[in-house]
Amino acid sequence: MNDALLEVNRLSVGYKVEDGWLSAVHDVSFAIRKGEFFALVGESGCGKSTIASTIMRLSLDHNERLEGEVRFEGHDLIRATEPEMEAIRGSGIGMIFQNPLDSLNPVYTVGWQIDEALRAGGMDARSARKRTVELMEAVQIPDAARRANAFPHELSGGMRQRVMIAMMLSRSPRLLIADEPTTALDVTVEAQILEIMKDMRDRTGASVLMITHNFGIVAETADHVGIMYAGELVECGSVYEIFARPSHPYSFALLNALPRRRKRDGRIQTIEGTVPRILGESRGCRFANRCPRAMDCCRTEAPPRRELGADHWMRCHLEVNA
Amino acid sequence: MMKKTLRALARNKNLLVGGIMVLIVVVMALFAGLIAPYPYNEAHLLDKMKPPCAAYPFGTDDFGRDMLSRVIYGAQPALRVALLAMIIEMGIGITLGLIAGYYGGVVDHAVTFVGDLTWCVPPIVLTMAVITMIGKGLDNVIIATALVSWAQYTRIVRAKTQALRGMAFVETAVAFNERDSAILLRYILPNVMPSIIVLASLSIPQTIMSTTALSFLGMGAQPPSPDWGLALSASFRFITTAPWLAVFPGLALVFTVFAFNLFGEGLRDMLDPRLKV
Amino acid sequence: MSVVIHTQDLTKRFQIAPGLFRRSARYVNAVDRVSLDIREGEIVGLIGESGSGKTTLARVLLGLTPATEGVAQVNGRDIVSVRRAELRKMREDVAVVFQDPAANLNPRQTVESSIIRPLVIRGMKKAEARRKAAEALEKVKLDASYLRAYPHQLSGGQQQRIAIARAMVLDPRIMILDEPTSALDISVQAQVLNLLLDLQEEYHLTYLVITHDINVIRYIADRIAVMYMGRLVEIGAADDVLEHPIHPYTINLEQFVPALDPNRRSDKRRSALTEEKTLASQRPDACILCESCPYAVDRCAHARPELTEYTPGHFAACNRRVNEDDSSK
Amino acid sequence: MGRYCIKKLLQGLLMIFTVSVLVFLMLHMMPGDPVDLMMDRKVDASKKEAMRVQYGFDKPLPEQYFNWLGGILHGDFGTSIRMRQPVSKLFQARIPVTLELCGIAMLLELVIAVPLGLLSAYKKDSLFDRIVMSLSLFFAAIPSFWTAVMLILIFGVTLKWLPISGFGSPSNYVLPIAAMVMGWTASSIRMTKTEVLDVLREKYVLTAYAKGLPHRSVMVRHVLRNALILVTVVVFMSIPWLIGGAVIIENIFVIPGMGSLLTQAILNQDFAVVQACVLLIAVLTVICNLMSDIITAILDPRIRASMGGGE
Repeated sequence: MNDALLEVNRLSVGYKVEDGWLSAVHDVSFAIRKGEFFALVGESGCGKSTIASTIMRLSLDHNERLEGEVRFEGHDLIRATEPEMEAIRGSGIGMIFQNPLDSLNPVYTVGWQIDEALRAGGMDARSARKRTVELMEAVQIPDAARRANAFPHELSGGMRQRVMIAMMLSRSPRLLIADEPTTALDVTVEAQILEIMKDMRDRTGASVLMITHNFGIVAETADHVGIMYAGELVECGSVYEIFARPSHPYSFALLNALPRRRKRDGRIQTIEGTVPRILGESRGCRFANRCPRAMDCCRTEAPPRRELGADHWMRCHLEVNA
Repeated sequence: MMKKTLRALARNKNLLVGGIMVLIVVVMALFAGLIAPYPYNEAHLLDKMKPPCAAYPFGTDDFGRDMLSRVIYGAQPALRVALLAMIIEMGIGITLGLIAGYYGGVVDHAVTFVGDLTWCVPPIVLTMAVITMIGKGLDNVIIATALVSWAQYTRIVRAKTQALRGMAFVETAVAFNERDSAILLRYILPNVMPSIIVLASLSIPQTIMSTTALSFLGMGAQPPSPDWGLALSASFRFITTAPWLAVFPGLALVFTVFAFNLFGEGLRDMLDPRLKV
Repeated sequence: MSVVIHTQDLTKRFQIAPGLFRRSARYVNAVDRVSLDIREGEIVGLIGESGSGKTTLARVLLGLTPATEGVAQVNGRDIVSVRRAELRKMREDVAVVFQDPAANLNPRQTVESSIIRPLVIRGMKKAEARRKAAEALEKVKLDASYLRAYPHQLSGGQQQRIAIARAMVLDPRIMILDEPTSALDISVQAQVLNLLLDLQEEYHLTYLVITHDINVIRYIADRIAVMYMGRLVEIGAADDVLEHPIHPYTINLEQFVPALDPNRRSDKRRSALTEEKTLASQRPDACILCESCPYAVDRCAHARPELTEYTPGHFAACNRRVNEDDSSK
Repeated sequence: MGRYCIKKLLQGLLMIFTVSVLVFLMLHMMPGDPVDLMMDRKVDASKKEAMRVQYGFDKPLPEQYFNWLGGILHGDFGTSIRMRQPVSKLFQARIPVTLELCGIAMLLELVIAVPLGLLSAYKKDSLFDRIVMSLSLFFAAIPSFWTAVMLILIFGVTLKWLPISGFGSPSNYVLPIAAMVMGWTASSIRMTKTEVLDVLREKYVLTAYAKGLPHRSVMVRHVLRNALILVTVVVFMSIPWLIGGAVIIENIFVIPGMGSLLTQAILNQDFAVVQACVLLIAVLTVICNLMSDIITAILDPRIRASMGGGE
């Protein structure tokens, strides 16, 4: 894995809560190659957003516990100092968030906010504005020179998200993290935003880490997919493999719960039960209480990693059938 | 359930300490007759202007009245004012807030305008203006304070009501034929209540401070009431000779205000964690 | 099959810019002359993007907001020329479930008091109402222990089931479901959708399901109505609308929905037919798409297209008959 | 922006107009004859009738109101019956005193409260924060009149460092201003901290970090800049309270300002003075609110958009 841009190794994140340590992410490992579009999918509370903010070291709470390592171009971000992180954020890794209205400062024009990122990279004010307009044009904002002087509330949701992308691309990061970037947007706008992100990946060769709960977005954009459940990465593989051969019982159930058919073709599957809330150390497989194929060992022993093919693996006690 | 409440209480030190302090003030007011060594207006003519000593721990005033007893009895007017003013303010403020927030339109504009009127003169000045019209005295101070301060309840109740009116559970209730009065009382009011409680607990100390100030200026409680503000005002001319007369009623006042402030902060942390400071 | 919801040129107008005088105020039609019939026992999916007026239409049908003009009848009762008593009667046949599970229930009421409240309003005895509440909970596959819980103690899926139970308790004939699963996780969404389908079949209910999610619509709807900027642009049997869309907007919309299959990924560059528009740009005498539509003809700019039947039961409001070749993607 | 200012100005004028009507009606809403209320002793009927004509009480109310208002607009606030002087003359001497007091107090409050509130929010849960928060909670509980009494007791009576009453030399200012500022500064510190903490939780602060800004730029350009909007509101909102505080403080320290004038007038039922004082203070408060609204609008483009009307 020499061409890995980002390597997450045995990452665990715990939060201090009233009654102990809440295990938000547990023993997660994956890697993102240069130029790859990697999607991390899962239902709410599975820890996918925690991974994103941990990579950026953007947690503002001081009640968290980090274990493992996150290597970005060889540097371990978990052990990086704040000034080191400042050097990596923006120019090494950029990040866009779910709600583009909250994510932009309401009192500055959008152009100013992109300028600011450029100036932080050492550009002077005049060339920064020129570059800002170019960037805004690159994300297909019509009439960019004029829109640069608009305040965030004067733009539509889709335009705001484009501004966010332009801002985060301004210093040509090698990795762009997108945390549910289109959840608040309409489908047509969503498609356009995704198109812009793919286009940007093709042009700049940057990698993308997409955090989402929407399998439509995964199918549309991702090269590689990781499926998370209750803080653990349960299956990981190429997008074609995952959709064609979902092997972990959770992935399998989840993909069959998608409303892909019509009602006259029969009911879609459901997953009964609820996600456990895990405090402290957990033993066994976290999906065991809902798994239709659970065995005794699932409740006591951590599931081993099973290789399912090139670049496709899962964490499960089930034997791999050929 | 009980255990959980206790644990929450143990974590929320403001609420616990503030609560105990408030309780002390309430006990002082309710059982003043049992706790105080003397009746508050019993004059010991031979013991005028005694500094604090064993017989009179807080000293005596120019009539020879025991200051400790007067300070304890002083909790009564303070709490009475705070409570009555609060009840009147809430009655006016919540009713208008619910109506303005729920119905909107002209009613809303009118209520908001009248509310804004009460903000455009400093509360103490406005209270004084009202007192000019209705006369001096503690009861009039209560009425004047309430007439001046109801708008803070209206403001918060109105805003919350507006937000709740559009919530799915309220709309659903309208869709299954719930009547307006039931919507306001069963759906909206209970959800506004936490904010009202927090506001009340934070406005009680303000009321106590401003009413004692009015008594201090001679517009509120009249002699021989044991009111702390009045006591401070009466003792002011003896400040060089008998400073204890000014110290103890003031301390009692500060203790009470501090108690309610602390308690209110604690309540706010518990009911509205977002505002935690 | 009898028609249970009937609207004819139903319009809801809102004021957007306050004017000092009535004349200078500006208005938009959030619902713009919508004519729609929903028959007993069918599931109609109403699809549209934000600002399409789909939720406003639902609110008008529920009597939560008065219509400006046009006809709207529910079970034959007129709700536009409102008489309060009439409205109250109409509401007894219609139940509603909104999107946000947490907001659907009064946080200060137990599940039981939430469910029995509609019955108590109708004058049912408390004891009998309680019995019916327990039954309703059974219908949504929750056990009776949840009756004493408060909403915040429940998961999103459970909250939504209870909202459905409360809707079911009055034995309604019609249910209006406004984005009933949009806020739920995939696995929970599946549970709720299946539950809704089971209930519909068992009690022969009529559903109007409002959503922006084509996948959900495809799964549950018998007929699909498409709204855009306040207007109903296409309506027809689900298969017709999905397989052979007629209106350019529908075609465009379906192109943009991500396929749940990486092999059907559309790698070709797609141009947007619709920039994000606000209702303020509405023009009364033109097609709403006239500026961006690739099929636009001269008429489109000065004649508002009316709903026309293309194939039996499949209507669209377009000035130009689109070729079958163009529409099949 | 222009439309927004005009709208706010009109609202303010309507407010002042309503207050003036209410202040005018004060005298007439009281039970009894206004002439009786205005005189300190009983006068005979014919003299009363003469006074009724002299003060215009025989005219219809609206006419009386406009005469009164017209007088005020020309600087004629009526005559103080107790002090037998034109109210405007009393004002001339007293307004500067109160303005001076309040101005210095506000400046001090700003200089102390805003930095302390910011630091407390920034260093949340540190020792510094805990000390500042405990002290401010304590000081917020002390009514200004008792602070004044205690300051007099300590610095005036016991230590004899400072004069306890009168007005004129700079040393006369120290105690009154200290008494005025303490309680309000304490509350303002807490309010400032709450506002800054709110901003720190905003998503755009994360964005600012994510685009690679150094910590200091994030704090100055995104946190401070946005907290400033809310702090402005806090500061302007405290002006009416400072004026209210001045009323009490002026009485204790025997300072010849508006506050002591008002108190005396109320205790003596000197209506012309009460009316003029209340009206003047109301106008001042409305102006403060107006300025606060305009400054917030300058600082926050969202307000300009939402209140300006139109798209």
